[in-house]
Amino acid sequence: MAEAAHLLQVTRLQKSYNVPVLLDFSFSLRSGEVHALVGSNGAGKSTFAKILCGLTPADGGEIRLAGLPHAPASKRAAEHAGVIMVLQELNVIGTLSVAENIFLNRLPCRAGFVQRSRLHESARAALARVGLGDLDPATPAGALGVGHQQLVELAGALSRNCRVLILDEPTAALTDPEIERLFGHLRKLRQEGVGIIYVSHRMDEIKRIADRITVMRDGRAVATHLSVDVTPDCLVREMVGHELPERGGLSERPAGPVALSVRNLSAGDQVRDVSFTLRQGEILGIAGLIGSGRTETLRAIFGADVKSGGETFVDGKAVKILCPTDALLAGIGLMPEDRKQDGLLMPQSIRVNTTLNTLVRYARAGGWLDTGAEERTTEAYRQRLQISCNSVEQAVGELSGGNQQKVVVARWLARDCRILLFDEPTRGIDVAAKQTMYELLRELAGEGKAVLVVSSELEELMSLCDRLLVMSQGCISAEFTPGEWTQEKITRAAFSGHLDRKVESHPS
Amino acid sequence: MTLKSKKLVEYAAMLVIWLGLVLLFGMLSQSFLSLRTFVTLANRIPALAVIAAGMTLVLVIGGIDLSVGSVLGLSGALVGLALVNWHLPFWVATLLGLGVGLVAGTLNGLVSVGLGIPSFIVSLGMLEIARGVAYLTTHSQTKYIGATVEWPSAPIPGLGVSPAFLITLLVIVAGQVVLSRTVFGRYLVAIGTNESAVRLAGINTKPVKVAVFALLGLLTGLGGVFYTSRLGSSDPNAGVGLELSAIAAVVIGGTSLMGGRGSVVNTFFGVLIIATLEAGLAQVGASEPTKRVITGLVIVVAVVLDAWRHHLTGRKFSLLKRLFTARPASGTPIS
Amino acid sequence: MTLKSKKLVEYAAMLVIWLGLVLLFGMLSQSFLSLRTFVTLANRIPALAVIAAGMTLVLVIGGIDLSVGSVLGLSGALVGLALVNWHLPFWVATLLGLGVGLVAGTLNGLVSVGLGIPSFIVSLGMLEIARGVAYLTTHSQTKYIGATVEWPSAPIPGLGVSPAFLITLLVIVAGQVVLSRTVFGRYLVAIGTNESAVRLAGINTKPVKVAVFALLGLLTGLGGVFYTSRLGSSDPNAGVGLELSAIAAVVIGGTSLMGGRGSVVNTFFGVLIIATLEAGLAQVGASEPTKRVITGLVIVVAVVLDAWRHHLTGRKFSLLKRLFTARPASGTPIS
Amino acid sequence: GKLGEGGSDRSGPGKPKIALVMKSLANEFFSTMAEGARQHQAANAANYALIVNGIKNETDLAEQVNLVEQMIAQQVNAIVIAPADSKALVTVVKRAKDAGILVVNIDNKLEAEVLTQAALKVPFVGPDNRAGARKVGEALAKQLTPGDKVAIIEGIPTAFNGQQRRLGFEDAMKAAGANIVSVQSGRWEMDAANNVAAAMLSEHADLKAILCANDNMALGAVSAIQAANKTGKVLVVGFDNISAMRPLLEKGQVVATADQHGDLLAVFGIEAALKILKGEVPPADQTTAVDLITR
Ligand SMILES: Nc1ncnc2c1ncn2[C@@H]1O[C@H](COP(=O)(O)OP(=O)(O)OP(=O)(O)O)[C@@H](O)[C@H]1O
Ligand SMILES: Nc1ncnc2c1ncn2[C@@H]1O[C@H](COP(=O)(O)OP(=O)(O)OP(=O)(O)O)[C@@H](O)[C@H]1O
Ligand SMILES: [Mg+2]
Ligand SMILES: [Mg+2]
Repeated sequence: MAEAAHLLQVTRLQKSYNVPVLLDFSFSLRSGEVHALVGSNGAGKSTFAKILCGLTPADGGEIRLAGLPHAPASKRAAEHAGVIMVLQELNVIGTLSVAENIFLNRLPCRAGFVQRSRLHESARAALARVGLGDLDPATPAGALGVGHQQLVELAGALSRNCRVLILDEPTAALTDPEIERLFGHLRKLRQEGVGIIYVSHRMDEIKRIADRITVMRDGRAVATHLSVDVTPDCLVREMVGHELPERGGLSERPAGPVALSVRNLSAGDQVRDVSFTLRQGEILGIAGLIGSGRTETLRAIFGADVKSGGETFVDGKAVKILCPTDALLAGIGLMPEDRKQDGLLMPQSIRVNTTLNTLVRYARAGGWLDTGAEERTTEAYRQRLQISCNSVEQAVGELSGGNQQKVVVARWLARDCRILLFDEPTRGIDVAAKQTMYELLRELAGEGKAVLVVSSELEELMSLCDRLLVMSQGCISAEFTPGEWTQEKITRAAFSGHLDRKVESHPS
Repeated sequence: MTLKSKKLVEYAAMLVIWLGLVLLFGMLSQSFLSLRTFVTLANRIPALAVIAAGMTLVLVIGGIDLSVGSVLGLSGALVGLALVNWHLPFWVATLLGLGVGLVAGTLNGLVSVGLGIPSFIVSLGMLEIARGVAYLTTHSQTKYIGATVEWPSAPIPGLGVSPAFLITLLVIVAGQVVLSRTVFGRYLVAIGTNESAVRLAGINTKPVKVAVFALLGLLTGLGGVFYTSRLGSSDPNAGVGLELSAIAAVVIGGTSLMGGRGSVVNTFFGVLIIATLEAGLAQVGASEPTKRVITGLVIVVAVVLDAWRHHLTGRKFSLLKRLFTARPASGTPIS
Repeated sequence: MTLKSKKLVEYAAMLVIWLGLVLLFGMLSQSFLSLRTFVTLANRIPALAVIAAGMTLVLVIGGIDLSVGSVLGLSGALVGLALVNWHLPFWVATLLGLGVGLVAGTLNGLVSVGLGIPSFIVSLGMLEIARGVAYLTTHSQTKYIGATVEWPSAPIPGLGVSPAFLITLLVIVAGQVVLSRTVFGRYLVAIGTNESAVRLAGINTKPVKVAVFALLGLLTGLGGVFYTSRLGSSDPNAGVGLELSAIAAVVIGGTSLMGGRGSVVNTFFGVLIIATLEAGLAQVGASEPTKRVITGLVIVVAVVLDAWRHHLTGRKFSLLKRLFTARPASGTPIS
Repeated sequence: GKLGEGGSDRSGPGKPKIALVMKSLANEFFSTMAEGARQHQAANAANYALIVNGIKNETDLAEQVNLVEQMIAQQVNAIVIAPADSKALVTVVKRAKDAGILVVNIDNKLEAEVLTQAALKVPFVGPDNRAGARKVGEALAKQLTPGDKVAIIEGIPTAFNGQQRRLGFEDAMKAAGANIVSVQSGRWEMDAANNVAAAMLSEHADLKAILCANDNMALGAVSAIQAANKTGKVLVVGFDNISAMRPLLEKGQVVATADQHGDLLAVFGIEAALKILKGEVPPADQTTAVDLITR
């Protein structure tokens, strides 16, 4: 291909953090194309993206942007050159308003004073682009859920003029309607000649949006395909480097007695009168749009948020859960969705993070810790969940996003609760590891544990769950059993509360 | 709107706590509830108030400055030297006092930000150094200055309060406006909340942080001038322990030591509470031990009341929200 | 292994900084480099060292305790009262001193954790209250106690150092072990890093936090006993300003005020540096202003050196690592 | 060495090393004292070497104890000490004595009772604070009539010299028949005294005089009186005679203060130490003069 046709040309890029992360990585991007980047967790996708946008320097190799060398010293320099990126990890400033977050480095001002009305006007426009038109731009960003924060970050990036747009797992916390809206916008940008690098683990959406797909493995580009030429299975094979084992079909598990029963649970504005039961040996899924209150429901059950009403029964007995410790005593565990805020101790090692809530098991007399035993357990989970790291002593903050997620999962698997609530357990996890996760969840259910999974990926829920609840506007709007459900029915149920509400709140 | 009214509720709550304290002392001493007391109070607080205003900004970015007491002493010492020994005019002396504060603050900022070491340590070093220099320049001598320096703290006839107090009010209002309305102020809040996110947004946080320390230095210099002017003397020992009072005032006003949250107006109420407590206890003639115990209790109780109020309005607000609007009002940030 | 050796490198770095200071004074004053000096040094640090050890743990969880100076004063006052006025045996007096420290610390913890208000404010309140109570109980008078109380601070014949110093070493080692090897210590670091994550992991953080404050209180009580024993008298003014020295020692030792990171052994080196500085300057007979300025500079320089060393070993380690092993040491956390 | 006694086991040159250990050098009184001592040493450089030290904070007894121990480690021949506390320093003085070091007590007298308890004898050179304060109080009393309301601002309540001055003031006021309506601590500080004085003025509208235990606090009181528009109506006395008092005495804003001759105090102590080192009989305790200073 002619050199000039390429907006971005990367040759033999090198980068290493103690160990090599990028090895002779070559890549090209044309203007007006969506070029997807796939690879297992830790393959080096985010690292490449970070080099492009000036967050970390490369050790060797060359990048040319429209024919000119591109080696930005800072994110600001990259933005000047027209390279805009949405990071994989959320970087929202909780105490600032949504509007301030979107326009943080270009606040409209006169003589140093922020022009609030102009700011809010532009923010509203930017928010409308990602479907958050109703959101008050003055809302503190910290009050939003992960999904909304992700949308706010997207709104910020999409409101800029750019030549290259890099999206690093933008949809990991989004549900289908938001993804559709995002894709609509990306198609528009593509027509305007913007080159888009799109990192994701969701093969279906990659097939839909990407023109070309590059597969990364261990810091190298192993193949680049036209999107129409490949099947997801083939991509996965290339990512992993070998054939994936045949995945086990839905094995029938006998549903046991009711393990958890929630009646008329209410909490804050987001959870209204939620009732459901969960049986031993069952995997129950909850679907819903962002902001439908799924996270808040789990948090309320777990005692992480204050309940305003409702009762919880474990094994038929009423339990009072005022804080997470109560929940744990009752045998309930919650894997939170926001790994950075609520899950991980970033500067601490994988070992410390994994054993955090099982620590007493490793204590000998006097609370003395047996670090050797800790290490062995952690190592076992590392292998089981395919956490790619240098050693279990590596700081979690140095891991790739997906691997961080696996550490949180490992912690809860180690805890061995009888009732497990998973909030977006596969957020950012690669395809192969997802399969492993599903196996693990099925195994847990097989052992007679009660498993509740909240996910934004409908397909995941449909392939995993024995039963499915749909939430909308804080209420449970439908319940499905396998065979009953279709994508369309679920989506309609997810929107149901919205339709009613629209009529209520906009009488005019 | 909601945001604004929420802020007003916060101010009102602090005001109520302060009024409670005033009433308490009013009951204990008949002569406390007099115009005199309030005028004395108004003329007493400028030095602490301007420093606490600057300290608010420093705490908002998650920094700390322990050197304010010493720098106030140094600034006052220089003013005294300039007026008494070098016979310079008042405004030159004032500029010198402000200048030395600015230099000390800028140094604090440059060293801690530039070398990446905690501001706690840098300003602790500056605490010792500034005090040492103040002793050196004055030979540890108190200097009586007299009328030349007294007018900024003397009540304006017909008004009752002093020019220094008016300047203080100006500083407080300006500080609050800067914090909540300017780009600089928003950056401060952002840096205090999540500095790495701000850096990721492509903003160079270093100059912003240095500027905050410099600003506090300047205000500390101003505090030194006010202090000297109120006492009519310059005292190289001035301000010993002031850092704790200033930080306490800020924290009583609800600013977090962890950064990311703060209000200059509430800091002013914090200063008022501390000053009223001191004045009231002296008026009642409490013994030193009693004074200590009561001061300790009141500080804690004031903050407990404030926390409790937060809790209450938090609830009420979520009620209001449900009743009147579909849009969620600003909830408390996830801490 | 790598972790352990990294820790040893850190200790060695602090040791080198301290030795540098010792050599410096050795060059300035001939009689400084004598056994006597080191013995004197060893016997002067116990009170500060045990308190700083406890303070390390409090800072690790992101808290602070400003009341240590006053509580030390109160503990000493009680020991004096018990021995002189109530004629109780030494061990009962010691238990009283420890007990009042424990109570004060527990109160700090309970109020700040229970009511959710910053430990800065609660302990500031306690600072005033404990001092007030110390004045009240002693009628603001020092009491001479004499030999009954002196033995813990008197050198053990043939050994040179005092029992208090040996206990201090024990406390330091125990503190480090608790911090890095026990469930409790792990919780402390975790809480200081990300409390909400720990809470969501189902761990009740409140008792852990209260326990840390209580432990510091207990160690402060012990510090009060040491202080009293060293003076041979009880002094209700004991420990004024000690909180700053203690926190400074901890921060010089590399513990972050923001929590999540700390080392008791390095705190001990921080204490040594501060004490050596004071001793050396006194030996040289520096004038007061000079002392101040030099103290300030050395504090800053020590921390700068430490930061610089971090930087260097970070690099060197990554080099060593590359050369010899596939396993990396835990790198610097992403802040 | 020059000295027969102890000279052989002392390191350094032959002339004796004398350590002056004082209270806070941040206080003008003590910095004057240190200056006096340094000048004396400069004039007698052949006879002795001098190390001057003071503590940072007047109440920090532990620091003063540390200083003394440091001087013991330094193996000086004599320590001239102005103790920050009259009881708590006895222990370390005993340690110095046990190490064979001569100790001379200046300024603030170690308590006799405690000294006997510790079986120690320490020569003392210094003023009588109580008598000095009484003199100042008597000078003030000349302008008062019996029944007049007066207030006292004392130093840090734990300080011995502060307690002595307060007693002296009280002696004089009682003798004059004045009515002491309030005694509060100004912690030796100008600003704290200013706050206390302002409160006293507003609480007792007919207050006639404020007696301050040091001059810094007197300065604070003067500015409080001025702020209350009562200049001339409320009299002030101080103690220490720092240089800033001069203009105020001249203007009559301060009635009287006391001069303890800080610069000579240390010199007397050093001279006493030198004499004893030479083997002369220790003199009995010397009380130095406290002069009343008025306009
Ligand atoms: N700051 C760092 N220090 C050390 N190692 C790092 C650092 N950042 C990334 N790495 C390592 O680089 C490798 C690649 O990480 P990267 O984030 O690029 O992966 P990724 O392909 O984006 O994975 P994911 O799909 O999980 O997001 C990982 O093994 C990670 O541990
Ligand atoms: N109408 C709304 N306007 C603004 N914010 C909203 C609205 N509805 C919900 N939110 C915010 O979204 C969050 C609610 O979602 P929650 O996290 O419980 O749901 P979720 O279904 O798990 O969605 P997510 O995928 O975002 O986690 C709340 O924190 C709330 O502040
Ligand atoms: Mg990634
Ligand atoms: Mg969610």
